[in-house]
Amino acid sequence: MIKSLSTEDTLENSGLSAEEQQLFCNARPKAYEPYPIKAVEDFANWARANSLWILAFGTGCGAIELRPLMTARFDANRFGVAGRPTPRQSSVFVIGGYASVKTLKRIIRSYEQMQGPKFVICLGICPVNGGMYFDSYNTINQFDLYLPVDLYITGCMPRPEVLVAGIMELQKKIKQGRCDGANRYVENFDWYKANQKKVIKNWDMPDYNW
Amino acid sequence: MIAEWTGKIANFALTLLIVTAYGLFMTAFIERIIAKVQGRIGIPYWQPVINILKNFFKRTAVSHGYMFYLGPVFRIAGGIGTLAFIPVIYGSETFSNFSMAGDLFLVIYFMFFGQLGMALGAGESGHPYSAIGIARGLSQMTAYEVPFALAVISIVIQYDTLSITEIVAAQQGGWQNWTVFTNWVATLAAMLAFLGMTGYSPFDIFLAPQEIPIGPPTEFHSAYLSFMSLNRALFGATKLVLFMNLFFGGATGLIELMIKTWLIYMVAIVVGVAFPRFRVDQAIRFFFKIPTLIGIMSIVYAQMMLTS
Amino acid sequence: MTQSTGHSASLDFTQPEPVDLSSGKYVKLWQGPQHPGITGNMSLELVLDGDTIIECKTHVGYLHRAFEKLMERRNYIQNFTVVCRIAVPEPTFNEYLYSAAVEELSGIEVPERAIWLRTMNLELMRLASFLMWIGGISGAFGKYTVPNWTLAYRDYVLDLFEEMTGARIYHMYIVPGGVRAGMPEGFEERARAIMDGADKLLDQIERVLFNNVVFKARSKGLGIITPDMVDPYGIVGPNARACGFARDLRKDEPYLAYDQLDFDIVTGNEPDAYGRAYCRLLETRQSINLIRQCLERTPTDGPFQADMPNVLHWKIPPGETYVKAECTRGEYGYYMVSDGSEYVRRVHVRGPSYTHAIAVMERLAVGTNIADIAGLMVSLHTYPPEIER
Amino acid sequence: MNELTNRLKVDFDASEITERKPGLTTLKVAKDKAETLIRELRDREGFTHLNFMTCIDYIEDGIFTLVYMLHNYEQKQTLGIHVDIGRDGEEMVSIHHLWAQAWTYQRELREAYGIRFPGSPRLDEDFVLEGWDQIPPMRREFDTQKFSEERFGHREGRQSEVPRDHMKVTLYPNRGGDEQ
Amino acid sequence: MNLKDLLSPFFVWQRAFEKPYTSMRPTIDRPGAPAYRGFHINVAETCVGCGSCHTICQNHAIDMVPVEQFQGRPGDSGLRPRFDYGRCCWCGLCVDICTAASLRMSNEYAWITEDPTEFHFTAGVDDKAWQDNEHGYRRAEGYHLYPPKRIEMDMLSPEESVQSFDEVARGYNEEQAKKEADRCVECGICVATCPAHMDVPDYIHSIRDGDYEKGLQLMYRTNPFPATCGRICTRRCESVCPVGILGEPVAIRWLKRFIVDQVDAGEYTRILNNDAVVESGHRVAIIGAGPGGLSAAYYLRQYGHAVSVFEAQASAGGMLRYGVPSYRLPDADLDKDIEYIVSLGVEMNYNTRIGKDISFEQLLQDYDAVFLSTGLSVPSSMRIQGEDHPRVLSGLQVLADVANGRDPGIGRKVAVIGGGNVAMDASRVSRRLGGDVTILYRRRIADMPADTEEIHESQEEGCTIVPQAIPVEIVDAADSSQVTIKWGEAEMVQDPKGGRPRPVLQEDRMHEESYDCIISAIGQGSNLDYLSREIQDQLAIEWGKFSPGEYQHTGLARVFVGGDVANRTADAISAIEDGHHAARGINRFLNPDAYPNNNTSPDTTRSEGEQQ
Repeated sequence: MIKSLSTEDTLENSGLSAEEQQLFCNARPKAYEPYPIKAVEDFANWARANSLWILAFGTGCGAIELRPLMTARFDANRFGVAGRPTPRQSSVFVIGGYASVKTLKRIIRSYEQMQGPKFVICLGICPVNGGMYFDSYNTINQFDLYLPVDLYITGCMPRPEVLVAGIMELQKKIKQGRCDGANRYVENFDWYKANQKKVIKNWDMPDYNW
Repeated sequence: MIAEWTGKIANFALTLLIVTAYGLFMTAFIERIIAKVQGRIGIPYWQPVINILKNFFKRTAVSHGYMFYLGPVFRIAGGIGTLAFIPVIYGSETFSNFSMAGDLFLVIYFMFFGQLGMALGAGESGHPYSAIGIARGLSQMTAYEVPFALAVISIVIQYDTLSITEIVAAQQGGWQNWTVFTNWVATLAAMLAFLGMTGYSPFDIFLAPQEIPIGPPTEFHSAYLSFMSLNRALFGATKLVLFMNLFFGGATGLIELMIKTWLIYMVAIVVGVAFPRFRVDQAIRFFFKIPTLIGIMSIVYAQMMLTS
Repeated sequence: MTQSTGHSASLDFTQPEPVDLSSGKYVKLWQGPQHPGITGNMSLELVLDGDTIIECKTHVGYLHRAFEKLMERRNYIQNFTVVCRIAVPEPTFNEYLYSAAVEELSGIEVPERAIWLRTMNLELMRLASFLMWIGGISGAFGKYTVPNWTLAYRDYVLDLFEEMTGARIYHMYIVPGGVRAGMPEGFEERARAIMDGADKLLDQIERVLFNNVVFKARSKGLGIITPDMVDPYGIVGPNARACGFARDLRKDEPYLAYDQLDFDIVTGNEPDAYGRAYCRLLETRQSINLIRQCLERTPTDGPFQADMPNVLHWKIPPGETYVKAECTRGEYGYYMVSDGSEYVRRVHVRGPSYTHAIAVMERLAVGTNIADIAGLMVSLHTYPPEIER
Repeated sequence: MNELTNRLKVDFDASEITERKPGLTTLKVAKDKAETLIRELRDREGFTHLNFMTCIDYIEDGIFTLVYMLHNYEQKQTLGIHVDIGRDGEEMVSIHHLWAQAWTYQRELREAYGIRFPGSPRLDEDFVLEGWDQIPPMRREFDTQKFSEERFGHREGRQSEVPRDHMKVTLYPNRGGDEQ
Repeated sequence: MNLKDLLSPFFVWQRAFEKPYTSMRPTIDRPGAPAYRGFHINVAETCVGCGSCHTICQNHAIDMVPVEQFQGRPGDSGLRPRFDYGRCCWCGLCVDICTAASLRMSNEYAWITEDPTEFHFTAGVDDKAWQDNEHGYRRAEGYHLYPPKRIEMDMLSPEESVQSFDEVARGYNEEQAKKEADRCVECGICVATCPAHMDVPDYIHSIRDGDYEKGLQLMYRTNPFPATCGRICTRRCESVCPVGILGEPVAIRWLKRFIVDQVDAGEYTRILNNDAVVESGHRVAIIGAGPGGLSAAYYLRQYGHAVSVFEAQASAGGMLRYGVPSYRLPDADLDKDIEYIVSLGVEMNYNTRIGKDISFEQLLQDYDAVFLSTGLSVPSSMRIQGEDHPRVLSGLQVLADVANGRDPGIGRKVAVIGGGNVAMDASRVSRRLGGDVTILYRRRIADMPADTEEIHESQEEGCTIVPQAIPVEIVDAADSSQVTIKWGEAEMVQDPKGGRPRPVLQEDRMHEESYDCIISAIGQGSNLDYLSREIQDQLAIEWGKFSPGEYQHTGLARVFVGGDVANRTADAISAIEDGHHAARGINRFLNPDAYPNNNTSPDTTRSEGEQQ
């Protein structure tokens, strides 16, 4: 990955009209260091790991297995997982399989609205290497070109059981402090943006939506 | 004087801590009961605490302006304010808080205050769903406050006092003295209002994820949300204590407090899991019909009691 | 209610004039794609006057994977794995219709056993889908108890699928020429036990959801489809049956083993969200009944696959056909044109949501309270991928 | 059904009347008669249900075949009406006034094939695509795999050998029919 | 609002007192169903690397990759499927199509990682936890994605077939051929095994397309005897055909025959379009007009060299004409092949025996290169007493007599000794001549080197096979028109060194039987008398056989060898390939400039040639 920490601290927001540019913040996002005291950071990570709020955005067919996961049969609430309908309060973005270009745009906006630290789990094969739709003109093939991904769960569809396992794996990773997707996104911001703009042709949104 | 106030404040701080903790525990406990009805296990008991910590430890927190900051502050101020004037355990110096003559007024005022502050904050966030949520929440609040206020007026008439401590004192000496038995009409009106107050189905339209993504707190996150959930626990518990004090004879010990508040809470849950939610217009219509009628009746009933 | 087939000329479905947003009287609100009240990944562009919707536009395409294009590039056997992805909650209908179209064009006769296994599969799928739908309608009105039950129970049905077909969601079981395997050992007893449980669950749900004062208050009178709308809007399935049209492809143009099964078309006379919900509840029961019949009558031995050519270079003579089946939402159809090569010339997938979620939804939403939009949408049982494919 | 098709043959010059299977007949009419025919079928003959409307791209003949599938619930008959139009920017008469969902189909066909239906509402709005900058994707000359390779790329690390060629290279490099 | 509607919702609380639906430890308690389509398992030892899984995978999720443990060999490409779990959709079509049934699925479904590049693995080779999983999806019995049974060839019934020398196999009709061609999975594994490396999948494909001219062109690229091979080829291709692992192999031979049968001999010139050959000016002599010699002639003509063929017999074809009876290979079909080759301008010298009519040295002098393929023409001896009895005939002689239209004089009651194809041919010919045939063979029927089909058909035609019978002595019979053979039963004894079981004569179980004649058909040897001792030494002959180099070259410059006399397999198709390959070698030798960047044997050939 190309490191490109730009020194400029404002964004172009060139996709927006002049008056809309007023409406959106044009400050570049910043990377956040962990707490200086390790014990505090560890404790914070422990809390983060045990309270994973998933954004209720069914981006693809993977959403179908999130329903059993969140309801009685697999009851992910037991593991501190809950669904949140708003990106502001969510910390986990579950990419339910393939992402069409149209959805990718919404995914990016939703992801940027989430508050860090935030984690991305990719379900299924399609975000890894295109999966079933490797030759479709409307689905992206490698999700990690557009947003940082913390965990991949393969399968089509991944069963709720393996989603549970994936959540546990994510918790483990978070507790080890290895999930810094939000910072990676910020550090390689220009690279991600360039990739995003390569596929999203009508970029009519702010470059960064907090 | 200063020593006395220092003591009082220290006592209040302790009460605040205990009530908040209890509120958090109660949240989890109730969640687990709901989960049981839904055929699952439910969250761990410490989940509400972790959620609050997690939100507190968020690294970023986007703000939408000063009022946005103030929303949660108002909210928690309302929660603390409400609790400040409610005696939690009858006869206990430690848990009597700043109870005084006329505290009932203050309590009801604070109950509104938090909601309104919240409304301002959420309005500042600029999210249409927040605005819709606020509109729904406030109109529903207006609706359920009517029977509640009527019920409170009824018991004020009944006990001829505005001090919660005195109201509790009046109910001592056996279960037959509790308001629920002496003035069941007011209790009924108040409990119906209580359904609306707790925000469980069928009166949770302002927080509904399906109809609007969770309404007023849509834009609140990170530490703001952490404050709000803290308040939710605190305020929830406080309301329970208030209802217990007003209608169920108060509590003389922690155990009694816990059992009574839990049972009161269960009323909302028993109804909550059984029903879908009302639309806001339906909710208002509901509160303005039967509960208000009962509230009015309760005043008449209290008058009749006095005159008889 | 009478069978009205006449086309009412009085219905006007010209698009209304766009609302003037600059007046400041109205609010524009986007519901979805990231919104829990939306079925699937789609969005509604709403214009509100207070709490009332005065304009609704459906936006789809968030799940567009270009299936019809991809199918033109894959050979006949490869397509069978693709089609089930078109509708996640009901992959089996796609599998069946695709296979049926291929078989029809290539003149393959499916053996008896495969016919019964297919019928059972479709009915199990219908049951699973309806269970999820009942949870959906309950959730849309804010009662989360029922979705927890039904989704858990749907999972039991999925367990049956897993046992029989080897997968939970994308079964890929109905293959052109037959099915991929017979019934596993002991399947019948397990299936029966689950059916009994489902019956009990539905009783319980009827008691707590359908005899529920708040549910009735919310859903009655919501989204009324008048009988004269049915044909001009292309309304099919339970949505049409709820307004009294006794149309069910399983009876009208029986396919598979449906002509040998004992059932009646469910019709209702309340063309609102409640009536549709109740209609679907009855159909769920009917489905359970049909599964029981299938379990009883499915042959346990015999071939389950017709004699097939080598699928690696399978060419189908030129021709075209349109096959349809009654899925949970109504008429689901595959239009297939072959040109004699190894690749299909054109497949068009006709899903009932195409009209339910766009034309019908846009009309019914007008005048509805914003809070009811999720309920209305679920009550039409729309599923976006079959619109955009 | 025969009566009807015979009449259509006379009144509308319907050709290529084929019974594909019991209950499904297809026929072809000229572009300018299609709308009248469909309206007549809807109003007089009880074909009140529009199953779907789609398009087949016969790139080698330079035509788009539009297919209107109509269904008669009473007689349980389905009638597919084929209308050939040119591939290059030719327009088709809109039927949005006949069925409420027809404009959606026309909007889809405009987007997927570039066929225009003058008068059809919201025809030029994006339907499923957004920011599309290529030729309409369902046209057969659009190579979706090539497009996907170019725009979305694929993950590295894939390489495959053909068994036959691999065996030739490893087992009999100088023999077989391909030598020199 | 009625009261019931208000109260009945409270029944939800019933559920609170029942067992939760929740699966307590989902990751542990819930393995996939027994037939779950989970991660792939490949029994790499069984897998033949045919790549059908790769072909059928619509997601391009399977790569065929070389694997260290498995080198390519006949019937195994040495490739193994490598799965990309960024593509796979677990449809299981690869399992369904797997020709070797080596591929299946486990019921394992959990693979979580943070590195998306990890999702590649070669099933059965890379160490994965689920490799030994017992459960998982397998193809169900009775479910096929290609027809496992071959299309039956129309055959004359045994009763009919013994009546005449008419061809037994009647050939496919178009529908049958297309159906049979449809069974091919186009893996191309057969190509490596075919000695001539024919483009089998391609010409089968041309049958499916109905383009027989193209099929013919494809066949002539590697084999100028398609009509012949289409009938009597030993078809090693079919023995490795992956389709044959679970079902019956594709009838490659019959399909080849079908193509040739569809094309009229008169069309060959137009279709194969060999007119464009540019004459090189080089002259090559070929000794022996058998399949090897004529194959070399054909390809040498392709290179533009002038070719002279020397044949001791009166017509071309060698063993194909004199060793293969016409009910297997009608003369007309053999002539179809030969005539086309000859028509390309090959100079044929019949009845010309080298060493007698013209000396080998002379040839070496007159021609730029010489190709030897004189075949095996001398019957092997049984090495028992009395085998030179006049009523003991050689199988080859009998077949040649019949081919030449002479009466071999076998009489009524015939014993044939041997278990190879010649023995079978001799038996069946004898049946057709009215003989009552008993076949004596040393080992078991299963050990017979002859084609199973041949054995089967000869039995059907009424030949009696007596296995485990070792001839001991041949003596005069009481009747002077007969001969008596003494033979003993044999027991099969396991070879302690692990070789194949050996028959051991049981002295106590001896039999004696008289026959009108005894046909000995236990093998053939070469006759290289036409070569002088000196040349024989230079050519490095061992046990009457040549051991040629990479390009069929010998120790003697400009001399190339091929055919039965130079290979171990001794069948037509090998001879054809020898001829083809020798033609390549000769061309390299004659035209070194056409091969600018080669560093293999042709150079060696040339340098050796110059040293001489």
